Amino acid sequence: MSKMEAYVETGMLVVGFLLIVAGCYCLIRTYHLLKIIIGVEVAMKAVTMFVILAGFINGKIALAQAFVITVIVIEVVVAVVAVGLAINLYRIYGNMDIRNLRKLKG
Amino acid sequence: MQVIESSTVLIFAVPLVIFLINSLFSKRLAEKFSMGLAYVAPITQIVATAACFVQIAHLKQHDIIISWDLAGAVSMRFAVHTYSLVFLFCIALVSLASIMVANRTVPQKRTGFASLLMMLILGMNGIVMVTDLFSLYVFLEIVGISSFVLIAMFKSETGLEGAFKYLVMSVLASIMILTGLAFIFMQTGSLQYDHLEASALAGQSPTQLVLIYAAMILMIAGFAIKTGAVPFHSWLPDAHQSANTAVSVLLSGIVIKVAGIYGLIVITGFFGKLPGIKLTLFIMGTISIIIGALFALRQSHFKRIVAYSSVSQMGYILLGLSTVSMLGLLGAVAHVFNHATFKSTLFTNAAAVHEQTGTYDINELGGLEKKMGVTSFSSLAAFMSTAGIPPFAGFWSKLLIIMALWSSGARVFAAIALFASIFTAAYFLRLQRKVFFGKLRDQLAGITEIGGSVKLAQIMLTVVTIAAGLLFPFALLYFRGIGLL
Amino acid sequence: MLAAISSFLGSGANIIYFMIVLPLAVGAVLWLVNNYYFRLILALLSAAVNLLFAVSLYRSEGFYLLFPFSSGGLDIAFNVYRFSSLFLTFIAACFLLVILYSVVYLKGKKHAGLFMLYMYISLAMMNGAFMADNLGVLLFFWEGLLCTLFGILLINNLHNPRTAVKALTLSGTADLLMMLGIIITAYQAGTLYISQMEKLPVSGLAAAGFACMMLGAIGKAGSMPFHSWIPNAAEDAPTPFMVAFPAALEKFLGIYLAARIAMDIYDLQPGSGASIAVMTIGTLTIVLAVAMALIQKDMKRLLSYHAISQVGYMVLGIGTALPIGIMGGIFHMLNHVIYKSCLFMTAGSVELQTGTTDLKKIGGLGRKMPITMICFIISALAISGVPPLNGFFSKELVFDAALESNLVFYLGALLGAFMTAISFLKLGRAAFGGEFKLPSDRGDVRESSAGMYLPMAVLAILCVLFGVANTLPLDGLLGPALGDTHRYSGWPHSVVLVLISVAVLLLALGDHLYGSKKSGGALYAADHIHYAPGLHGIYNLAERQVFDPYMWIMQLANAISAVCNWIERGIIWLYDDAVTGLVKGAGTLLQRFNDGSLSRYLLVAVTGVAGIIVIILAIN
Amino acid sequence: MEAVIYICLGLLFICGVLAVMLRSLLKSAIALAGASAILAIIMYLLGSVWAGIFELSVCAGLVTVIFVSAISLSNTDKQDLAKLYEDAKRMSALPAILIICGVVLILIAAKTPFMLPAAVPAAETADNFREIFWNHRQVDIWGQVIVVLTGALTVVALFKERE
Repeated sequence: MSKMEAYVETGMLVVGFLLIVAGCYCLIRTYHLLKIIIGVEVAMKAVTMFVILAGFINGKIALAQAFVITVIVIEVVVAVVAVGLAINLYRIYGNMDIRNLRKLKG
Repeated sequence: MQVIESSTVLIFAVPLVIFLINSLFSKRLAEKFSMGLAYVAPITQIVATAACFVQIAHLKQHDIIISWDLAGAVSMRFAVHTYSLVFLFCIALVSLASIMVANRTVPQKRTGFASLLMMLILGMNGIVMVTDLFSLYVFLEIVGISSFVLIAMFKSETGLEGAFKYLVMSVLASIMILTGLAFIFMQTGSLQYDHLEASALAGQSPTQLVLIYAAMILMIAGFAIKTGAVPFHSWLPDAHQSANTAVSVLLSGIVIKVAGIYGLIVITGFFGKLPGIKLTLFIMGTISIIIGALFALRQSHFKRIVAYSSVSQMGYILLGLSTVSMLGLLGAVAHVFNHATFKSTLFTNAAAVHEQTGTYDINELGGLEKKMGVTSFSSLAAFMSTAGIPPFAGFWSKLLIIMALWSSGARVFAAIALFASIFTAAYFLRLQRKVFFGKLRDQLAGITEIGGSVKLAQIMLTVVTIAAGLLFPFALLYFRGIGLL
Repeated sequence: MLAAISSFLGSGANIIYFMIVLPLAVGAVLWLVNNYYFRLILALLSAAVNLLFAVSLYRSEGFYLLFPFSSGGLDIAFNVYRFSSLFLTFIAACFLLVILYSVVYLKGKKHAGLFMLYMYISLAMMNGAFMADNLGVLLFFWEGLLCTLFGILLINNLHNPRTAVKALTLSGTADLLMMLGIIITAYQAGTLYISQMEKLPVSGLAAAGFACMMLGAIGKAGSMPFHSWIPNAAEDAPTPFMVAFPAALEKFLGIYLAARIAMDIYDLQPGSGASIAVMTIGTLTIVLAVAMALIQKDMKRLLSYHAISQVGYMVLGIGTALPIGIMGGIFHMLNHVIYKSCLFMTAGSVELQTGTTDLKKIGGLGRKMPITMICFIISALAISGVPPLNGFFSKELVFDAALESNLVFYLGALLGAFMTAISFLKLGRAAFGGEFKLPSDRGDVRESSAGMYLPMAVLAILCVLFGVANTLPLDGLLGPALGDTHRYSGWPHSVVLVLISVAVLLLALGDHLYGSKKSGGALYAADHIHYAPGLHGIYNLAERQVFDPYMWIMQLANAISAVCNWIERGIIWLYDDAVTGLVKGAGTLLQRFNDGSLSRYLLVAVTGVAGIIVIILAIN
Repeated sequence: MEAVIYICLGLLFICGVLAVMLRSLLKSAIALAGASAILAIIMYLLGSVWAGIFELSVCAGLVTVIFVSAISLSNTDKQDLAKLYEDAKRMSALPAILIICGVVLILIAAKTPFMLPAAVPAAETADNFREIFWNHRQVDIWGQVIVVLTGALTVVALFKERE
């Protein structure tokens, strides 16, 4: 392995972390339900990349592919559930504001 | 072996078949029969678990791996061991109680409920039987997704809110767990349990293990979210309060334990010896016990009190795990079992009280003891078990946990765990006093005891609670006698 | 049989657990199920099973069992050997009769289930106490018994818990002494296990430990100075309680431990100061309690003073530290349980039929209740020490030992025997002889049901049996259990002593006849002693409870509480306001913080992750 | 090849940040699709063809469709997002945070002795992937089946209009 590629791996890790930070920041700060889901998706892109990177580093790219495909399927279904919940909340409140969700507290 | 193999097939096949039958029937027919059909799955599972146990006791083999080949090559591997049998039994028991409660509390969408319940059971069974961390993650997501939908499917305002909060926190947990898995995979090249056992930590320096440390931090946090340990607990009372009570029984009774605690058992089993992990779990457990109890003391919603009590009790289980010793693990698993029984009892009682009086607010209740004797008694038994009063079951598991803490040198934590029992007693006494003791309110004069399957569920769970308490030492001796401990 | 039970339970040692768990479980069931016949059958069955277990333990080689999951300081150890399993058997047999009597007596009464629950918990605690090898474990069971005692006294007197509080205070003080004694003993011996203790010499700090433990043990048995709640309980508590606790179960437990303290834990030498002190307590108990019994005009109260007085003989016997004395003390305890249970049962029987035990109101019951009367006569003769009943033989053994130690103790014991005989002559004639005094609407008094006179009859027969054939208990049971090969059975070897005892009994008869003639009636036969010059004043003071240690404790407590009032107030403030305020405040603060906003939830979770990172980094 | 990967990484980062920061939900969704597409390219470059295809079709395609339909259902316009939800204000600190995190991470990567495991060359072919996916990971496939069935139940339970 050349030295260059080690840098590539480190670079991927750094970019991935930054994307997770961005996604989580979006998750925490936004008031819009769909934006939350977008934040989650951004973070998931980074996680998917980590899995592929892991397979690439230890030479088990086929196994990593199998993992990634499963992860993608799950990701989609979670997104569907989340969007479904968001739409149902929209039907009740007429908007997608997260600040509506304060009935349960204490 | 034959018995275990066919039992495992049944455990997975029966829920799947029931799901298919539910979707094949015409809608009206399914709505009528799906709930009755649902009973088959947990009952089969109880029988299958018992059969497996008998077989394991006979073979005197702690760990049994089963391989199925459905498509030619050797492919699917599952493991059955003593602890996972305890979990499987709890899953079946709580599901049974949940269906009994649902009979009363779920008037519509019964097919949907039954089908999702089957998916949930499948997911939980998968979690405790897989032999691979990634498969564990997959089944974790199944459990998660079916739980969200179970909470939200009745489309009440609060139900949707609780489900959404649960979903977002859960997704955060998934991100953490999956990143952790990627790091472990990066380091070891495999996620199979037996490979991890062999390769983990073999002669590595801390600088080489940085990925493992990062993975452990992320996975402990992720599983702690699923468990509902403080400071990752915030979603738990919301979700458990807002769900239909039949679903709360499931969530509090078993889901948090299978999704959270079991994951922690697995990862501490591999990497628990790393410095720092113990202390993390110690602190998290202690904080959970105290903060959960403090929250529970100030609530006025029946289900919310019980939900916060789950947070507090999860703290005990974490303390048991944190010792990374056999005794601690035993105590933790025993507490999982006990918590499954008494927490389902309490939620079943919540359902009974709500069905009969129409309210969950404990300030509007009082004196139900005279009108609802069975509910009151089962609540008392569950509360005594939770508070760890001998000879109820909770006493023994807490004793084991405290002994494990003591002998592992964490005497301060042992003392805290012991004294925190006072908190437990305090919030449950408050609940019991406000709801069941005292003078009967005039507007409650006409109420009656709940009947039918809910009453049956209460009786069943109370019998299990009391019997477990009385038989606990003998069971322990028996397990030792046949060499399973 | 042991083999069969063992194979059923997995191991013979598991019987030990069952002896504790079974009563607890049965008690819970009896508490919940309120059906007379079910209760009767289950109670008998479970008591029989308990007896079966006890007998099989007795017939076994003995077991030593360490609870398998233990760690430093928390070991739970049980040791069952000849001596303890003998007591287990005694108590199991006694419990069988008592429970039969209780179930029948309490038929249809309020709180019968609760009474059963407490009885069975007590049985479990007692079984545990007999089997415990670890003094800490022993203390746990010991204190458990205190709780059930308190609970049982509360049952009928929730609104006026005078007796219960008194019993709790006095027995609690005794138990406190016991706790202190155990701490000192464990410190001195360096171990908590009785089986590992080598006989400690009674000197220095160990003497204090001995005194504390001994006082605790005989206090449990009802000896002075922890006795004064028993007469009160006789008025307030249901009769089965009196049959069970002061008459039987507590005697077993207290004397068992006293014997073990004197034999196994400490090295009590005959003639030593400690021995003299114990004997003095014993003699004082005999004389003072029986003197009080003499003047009572209520059947249960009178009997309860005798329950105290008889402990004196046991304490006296054990206090001599001579083999014959210990044997006599334990044999006397066994006999006492038999005849005193029987006596209380007859009292209960009378009470159930007539509604009172006040001797002024009843009389002439002999014709109406013949079986009760016969049982009463046999057991009264036994307690008075009339040959050849069982009480005679055990008293002679104690007399023998007392005389060997010091003449004073012998004379004291003899005086006790004299007064016992007088008071029972009075009681018997007042209750069963004479004419029928009850108002005419209570004329339908008849014999009690079989469930009640059956236990009485069994006990009365045992009185005779253990007297005539005293080889069986003395050489068959107690000798092997104590490891004493000397034969004590048969007639006492000293004819002089026997003659003196008989003379004392005849003297008592004479005194009784004189008294009843003088004051006109059997009931007032003891009045000439009561109102004798000099004694009269003392009795008056005693009636006003001046000699009651409970009153001393209460006065002391009042003084202390007056002094400590401000401390108490501070502590109350701490508990009522400061701690609860802190907890509630913390709860409210947390509740405010948890405002339901999802962002905050997530933020808290992310902070948690940061916390974990900090912990891990700090450790590495 | 490294240069291409670097460029792709940069684009992925930009797309991700845009998806979070953009002031229109529709544009955010499209940026997310872009991120998926670029991730697919990275996967392809690292040798995982099948995963790339999946990422491209499912994440860039299906998820975007779901988002767009949800957005059109809820019709939140630009002004609303800015005003009602204070999006721009609340997201404004993100670039600063990202820069700080980035600097810290690069410093850690450059200065500390932490090591990644040594890379091993992959010796696998397409057949190898098929073998692993269909045979060794059958548990996961069954898991996927159950997930998809649960998803179907979700659609039935949540998306139906009011009964």
